[in-house]
Amino acid sequence: MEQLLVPAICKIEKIIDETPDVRTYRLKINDPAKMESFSWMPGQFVEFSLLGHGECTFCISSSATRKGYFDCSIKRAGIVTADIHSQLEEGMDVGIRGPYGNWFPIEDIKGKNLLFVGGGIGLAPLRSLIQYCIDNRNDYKDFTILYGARTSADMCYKEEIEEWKKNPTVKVILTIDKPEETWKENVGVVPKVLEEVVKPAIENTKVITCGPPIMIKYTLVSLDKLGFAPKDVITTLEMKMQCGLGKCGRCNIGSTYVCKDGPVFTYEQLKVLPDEF
Amino acid sequence: MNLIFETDKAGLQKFYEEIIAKFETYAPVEKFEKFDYKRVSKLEECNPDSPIPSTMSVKPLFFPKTAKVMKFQEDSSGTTVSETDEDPLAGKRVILGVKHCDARGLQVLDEVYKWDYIDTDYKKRRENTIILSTRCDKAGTQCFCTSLDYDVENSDAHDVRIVNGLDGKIYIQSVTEKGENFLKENSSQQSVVGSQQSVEEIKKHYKSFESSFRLKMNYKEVNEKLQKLFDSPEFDPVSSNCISCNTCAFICPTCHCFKISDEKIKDTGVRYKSYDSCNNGYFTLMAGGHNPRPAKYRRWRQRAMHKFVYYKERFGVNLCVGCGHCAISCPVNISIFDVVNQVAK
Amino acid sequence: MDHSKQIQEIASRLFAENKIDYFVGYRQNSFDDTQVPFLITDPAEIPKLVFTERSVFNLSNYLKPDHTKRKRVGLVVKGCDSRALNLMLTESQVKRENVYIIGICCEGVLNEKGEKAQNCVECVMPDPVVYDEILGTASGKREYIVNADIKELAQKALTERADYFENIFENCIRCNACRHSCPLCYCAKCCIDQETSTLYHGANTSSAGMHALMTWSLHLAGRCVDCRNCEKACPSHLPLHLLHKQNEMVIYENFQQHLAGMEKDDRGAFYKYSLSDPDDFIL
Amino acid sequence: MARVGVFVCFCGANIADFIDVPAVVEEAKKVKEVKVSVLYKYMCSDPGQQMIRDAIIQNRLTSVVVAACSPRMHEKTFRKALSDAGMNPYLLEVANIREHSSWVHQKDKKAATEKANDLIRMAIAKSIANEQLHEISVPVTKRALVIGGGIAGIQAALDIADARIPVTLVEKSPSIGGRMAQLDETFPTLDCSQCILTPKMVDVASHPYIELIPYAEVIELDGYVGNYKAKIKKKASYVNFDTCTGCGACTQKCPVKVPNEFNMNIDKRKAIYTPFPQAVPNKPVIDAEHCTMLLKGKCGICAKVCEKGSIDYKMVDEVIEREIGAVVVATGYDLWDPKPYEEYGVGRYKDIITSLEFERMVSASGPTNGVPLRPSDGKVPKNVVFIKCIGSRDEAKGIEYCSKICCMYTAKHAILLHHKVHDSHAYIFYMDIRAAGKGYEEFVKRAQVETAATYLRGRVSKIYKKGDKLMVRGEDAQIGQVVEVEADLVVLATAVIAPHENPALARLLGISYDKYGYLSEAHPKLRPVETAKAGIFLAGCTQAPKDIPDTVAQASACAAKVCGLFAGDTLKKDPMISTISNEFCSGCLNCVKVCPYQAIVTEEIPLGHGSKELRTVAKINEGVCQGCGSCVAICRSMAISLAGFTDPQIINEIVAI
Amino acid sequence: METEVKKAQGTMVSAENPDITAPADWQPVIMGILCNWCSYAGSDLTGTSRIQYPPNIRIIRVPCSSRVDPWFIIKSLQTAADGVLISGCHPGDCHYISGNYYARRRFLVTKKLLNFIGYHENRVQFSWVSAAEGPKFAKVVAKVTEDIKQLGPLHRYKKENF
Repeated sequence: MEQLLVPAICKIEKIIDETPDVRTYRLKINDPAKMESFSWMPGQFVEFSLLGHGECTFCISSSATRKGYFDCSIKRAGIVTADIHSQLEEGMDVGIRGPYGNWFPIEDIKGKNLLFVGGGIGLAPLRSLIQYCIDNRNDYKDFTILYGARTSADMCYKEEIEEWKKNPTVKVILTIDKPEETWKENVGVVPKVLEEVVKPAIENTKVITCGPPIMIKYTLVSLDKLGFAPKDVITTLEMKMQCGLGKCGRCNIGSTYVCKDGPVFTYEQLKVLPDEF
Repeated sequence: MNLIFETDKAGLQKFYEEIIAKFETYAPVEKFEKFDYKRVSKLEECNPDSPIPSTMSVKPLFFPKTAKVMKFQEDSSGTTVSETDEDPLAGKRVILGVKHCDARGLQVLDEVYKWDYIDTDYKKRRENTIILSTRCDKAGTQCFCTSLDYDVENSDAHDVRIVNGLDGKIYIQSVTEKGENFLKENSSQQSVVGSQQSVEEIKKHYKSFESSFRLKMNYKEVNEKLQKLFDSPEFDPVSSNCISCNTCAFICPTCHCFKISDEKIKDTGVRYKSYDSCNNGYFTLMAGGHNPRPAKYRRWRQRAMHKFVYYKERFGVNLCVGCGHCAISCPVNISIFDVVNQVAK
Repeated sequence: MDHSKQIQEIASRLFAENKIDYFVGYRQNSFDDTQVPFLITDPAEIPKLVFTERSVFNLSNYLKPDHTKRKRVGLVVKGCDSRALNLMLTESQVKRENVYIIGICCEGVLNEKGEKAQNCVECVMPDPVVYDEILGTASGKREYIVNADIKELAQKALTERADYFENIFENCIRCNACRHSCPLCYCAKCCIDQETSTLYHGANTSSAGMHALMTWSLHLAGRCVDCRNCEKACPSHLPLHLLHKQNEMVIYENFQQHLAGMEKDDRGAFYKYSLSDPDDFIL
Repeated sequence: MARVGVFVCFCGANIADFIDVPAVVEEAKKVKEVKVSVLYKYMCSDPGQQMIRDAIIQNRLTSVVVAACSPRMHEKTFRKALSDAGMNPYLLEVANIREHSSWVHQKDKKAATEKANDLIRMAIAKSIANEQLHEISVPVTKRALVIGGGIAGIQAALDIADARIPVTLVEKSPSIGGRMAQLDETFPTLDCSQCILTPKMVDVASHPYIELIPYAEVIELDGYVGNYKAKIKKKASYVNFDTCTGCGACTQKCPVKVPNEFNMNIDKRKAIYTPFPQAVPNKPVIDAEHCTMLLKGKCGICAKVCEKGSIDYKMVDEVIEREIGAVVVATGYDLWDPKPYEEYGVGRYKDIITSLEFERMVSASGPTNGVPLRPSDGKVPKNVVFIKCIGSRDEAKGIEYCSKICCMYTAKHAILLHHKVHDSHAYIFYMDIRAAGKGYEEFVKRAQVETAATYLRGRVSKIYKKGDKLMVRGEDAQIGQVVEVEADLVVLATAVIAPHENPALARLLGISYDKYGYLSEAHPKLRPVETAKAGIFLAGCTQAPKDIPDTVAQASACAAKVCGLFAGDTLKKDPMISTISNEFCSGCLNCVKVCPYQAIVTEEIPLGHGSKELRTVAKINEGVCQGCGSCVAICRSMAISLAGFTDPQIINEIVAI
Repeated sequence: METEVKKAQGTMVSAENPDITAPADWQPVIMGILCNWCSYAGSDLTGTSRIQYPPNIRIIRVPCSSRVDPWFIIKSLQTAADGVLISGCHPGDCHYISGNYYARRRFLVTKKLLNFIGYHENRVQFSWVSAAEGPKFAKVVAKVTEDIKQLGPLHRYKKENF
């Protein structure tokens, strides 16, 4: 086990300031052979360590279809993330273990309309899937991305969203919680915009959602109201994890190990889990 | 796989002495008025027949309280990670005087360690270890191993078992193939090969052992009931006098939660893996303050359910082995036996 | 020393008069003659309450867990327990009006072997120092006795002592039962656990154990009331009282015979000073 | 990651001669956070500071380590260099490789270099954990408190008040004036002390910005610079000053006679008295220790004679409070009691007096109307022996230091003696003549020539009585012979000592004092009027013996300091103070008990996120906290951190070696 | 006997424990924690007066001796230091009025406790050095250095050598 806990050393290629408290770190494993064999699916996560400070779990926010690097978007929330933000610079080394966990059901959603509902930093795992799907555009039907943030400054991946907007096959709907002077898009919380503006078709549609717990809670209510079947709603769970290997016991919810059986679950699966997340 | 030697006290002593002289041997050693499995070089140092409240399980010999994961070194050119020193527990070794429950604990732990990612260190330690168990003659006040989902009498969790017969006879019986080979190579010259009669004798003796249990429960019923009792209000009162220390988890033979922590001095550091416990309030505390199990009863529920329901559901074996270590060590004598029975009443 | 009846009566009265939400006492273990702490909210359970020389655990500890913290609690305390409670009152951890204290003039409790416990033999204050109601006959303050184990250890050579303690720190499994069982370790987040803190050691080595136990004992220096909850809680059976008694002795002998929690509003020894404190150890 | 710049100073040869500076610079480069490591001859010079500023900008440094002299020396200089480069000044760390290495290990270059390496590594490690800090501004109460109404206090009060800053002047005796009021004429100009002092005293009484509180003492001082709160005890005078006209009828009629301390007990005053005729305020007080009315309830004459009915025997001590921003301490000096000089017959022979007794005698308004008289028989003395250094410069019997003024006033006494008793002759036994000062040497010459005083260099070994004369035996070191002088009067120039109340006062004010009891200045050369406690200043002999010009100068300096302090509406305060984390505070409030400044208060915060229940935690009052760290070390939950000396900073230093 | 032989061979043998040996030219590391107002100023005065003392001490500046938490001492002893010297203002002279009185209590208890668990009492020493006592500071450092040289290197509870 101890060897499984040893991270691979990665170099930070680039740091992108997404919002005042979110930064995206573009990473590359120092050992070229390891980088070559490092592959992941959208939705999987890695254990990111700032050596000497500790490990944190982050999802990979880019798609393996974009080769040669992978992204982790990190929001400053606790002690280690604060250290990550304050100490890391481009060119420095960090440790990475993974990828771990399951991934979005790529095969299941093939040939379906896709509705991505993201809030705040919750767009990070979706971004990986969106990139993947855009790179395999022909496998899927309509794309709708609904993304909300508290303020326009809290929106992640601004440049990439602009790119998506330019893509004629992708429909992008943005919203912020409260009106702002220069803001021209929607105003209102995600579930409200989902019901009032997006009004998605239910037929042949899969919803993939991720965001802060409160958003998820009300989005699920909205989706229910709109008539989506729980099995068509896919989300990813956030849980305290440490080993990522299904051993350390932290991510247990009932007999489920979120780090192995998750983090991607359908709403149907979540419904039967004990309420401990 | 049923090689039986019949011997007496002196013969057993000789047998042990031989092993200790030949192998890296661990056995219960008295320390601060309790027994703990330690490396021994002389039989006098240890007591393979240690009395039942041994407190410490054999777990630390496979899953130590703290282990180095790696070392790392930073300099201006970058960071390098290096393997740690050789695993001190990976060599060929023999453990004497293991209780049946302790041995069963390892068997139960195997499941989680071989699931999906295989813990190679643990596996190596297990493979390289011969476990000689001593069967208890009498149950302790907190023991309930016979009430659970495994057959204590026919347990194959150990390689060799030593059973005290009546009238001073002692039987040394191989249980696994590994044990049989070991016995063949290391049988004491004084030992007499036992017969079918000794098997009967061992069984007979087991009956009297079984009847000495204070605690008994219907495992199947409890397990089934508990599956539906996640929301039981009983978890609160049963855990009311818990003081949220981590004793039960740290001394439990099957608790396997751990934490990873780094320690760095100047530019070099070590990553450690150490015990952690779900009774600890910070265990599931996430950065940003969200904690799925903030209250004590929720943590106790997790503990009880994990021991009696979840693990069974996932891996087919009950995580609790009924050793009673937790109840003995608990500063306020909470017994998981009482907790599950109370909830599943 | 059997006050079971009286305690049951008082508890019933308190519940009847709606003076308390919780009552904290002792209950007999079903399988032997030991007792465990017993928290009740339901008057129907009052008959299970007992108090004898087997009532060992310091119940002041139950004033810190969240579920009793801001409630009105009826509590049974012995001499040492009441000293701990007194310090908790001084250190604003408990509101006096929230606790109804049944003080017991203690005649000493028994250890696991059924003998009078060492701390009771060496007890300086068997009577409760703070109470609403007192049971038994007060016997008064006794003379301070230096702990026998300390005296014995102090005789030993330095390296022998060092080896002895290294063995202790080595055997600590860092389960923190000592801390959780101590009524005076009430910090919301212990400094030894704070990952932000420089004291934090994730590892479980002897040096980490030494660091943790030393810090712990120094945080209790001048506050420890020698109830030995910690020692009884320790699954490794470490003689933790050695550290505390050593500090207590140094403090008693040097700082105006300070003993923790003896008087109302008396601070821990490190939170006050005297101009005449010893100075001869300083160059 | 941190980007540290290391700047190593040669300090000319001071460092470079004993430490291998280039090697130190290279060693620092090995630390991975160090982005630039350079050396320079004088880092504190302008080009040196420019170098730091340039390097900060070029290398985007996040902290700076200067390895040079003690941080107590140039920390401020380098902090300024950092802020000039747009960097937070508190990201600086100074490695003290001069006072702590090069100067103290001059014989072992290798060890000194190694030590310098370690000290720099420690400073680098600490600087990595340094945080940006910002000066704290606190409001100021623009009122000064002057303690002591001697010439120092008078001068300071007048100067401050002239700047239109209100002053409260507290004097313990019934009148201001102090020692200077007791003097006759002053050296070296021989102008009359009273003549130059009295107008100032009157100014004090009439100044609109001065509140004079005589017969009072400061008993408590709380708070901190700009925001002190003083408690002043006004002793009961038993006379209503508001109605008293100072007519003096009471003092004339009072039947009780008491030794007059103003006149060195040479004559008597009454139990109700004004200390001296020119007293300010010129109102009498009743000496409660001697008044028969107050002691026995009989008499009451003064009340009877007072037309205004100003006598109030029921008056009690009154405590008044003043909010003030700064304090000037000017408690003056005492005179040493020459009793240990037994061989001189001190105490046995009446005709041995102290110089201040002599001063009172020769004063025109003194007890003998300006004529020196022998205490034994009241005769005018002809031969007077003056002995200097009584107690001063005498480790065995007195004190080690020189009292500074005795040489001059003894010369003055010789002249005054000559003026008052024309046919007299002065003999002066001295160890050295110290006459450094404007016109001082000339003044001593004048005494020697004009009055033909005999200056004898040497110690007096014995004084004995012969008839009604005193025989003074001493050594004349210049001729190497024992001399004996027949004297009518012997005057001892006793040493100046610190007032005996000084230690108690210092404790009350929270400032330090030296082994003699003089209050300690913050720096003997560069901050001679400040104390270590911000906002408290020293004037006059309370700090060290001084003559009048020096005292006045220091008093004016204090006034300038006070005015400077009050120049803005707020004070800038060092940000190195404690902060308490609510998250970790367990509310034991032991910190509140330990804090020497009462800087910790309590605060109620919600129990949890959005909880209505409250819990109590400790909170630092920023303006009061002085940053000692007492609370930090006693906080068991490590909730308190002291900016500039945080746990991570110190731990970094410890593990850096 | 063995000790004598070792000593004759030029090895430093600990007075505390003959098992602890070091090369004859072994130099201890001493962690010095000084209060800013008295002892640090005093040590500066030692420098300005050019009074020489052994170079083994490494100095940390703290505002007051009361800032010194006992774990500074423990941490020092667990890392590089072979001994610790803590110095503050004389009683009554504390710049912060009472800081050193509180510190003095902690120091006594810590020193005795460390001694009790097996550290030689000379490993951790305390002094009062005023801003004026430059010569005293040099003397104190020389004494502490000499004491610790007698005791030899400290091995117990050291953070493992990574």
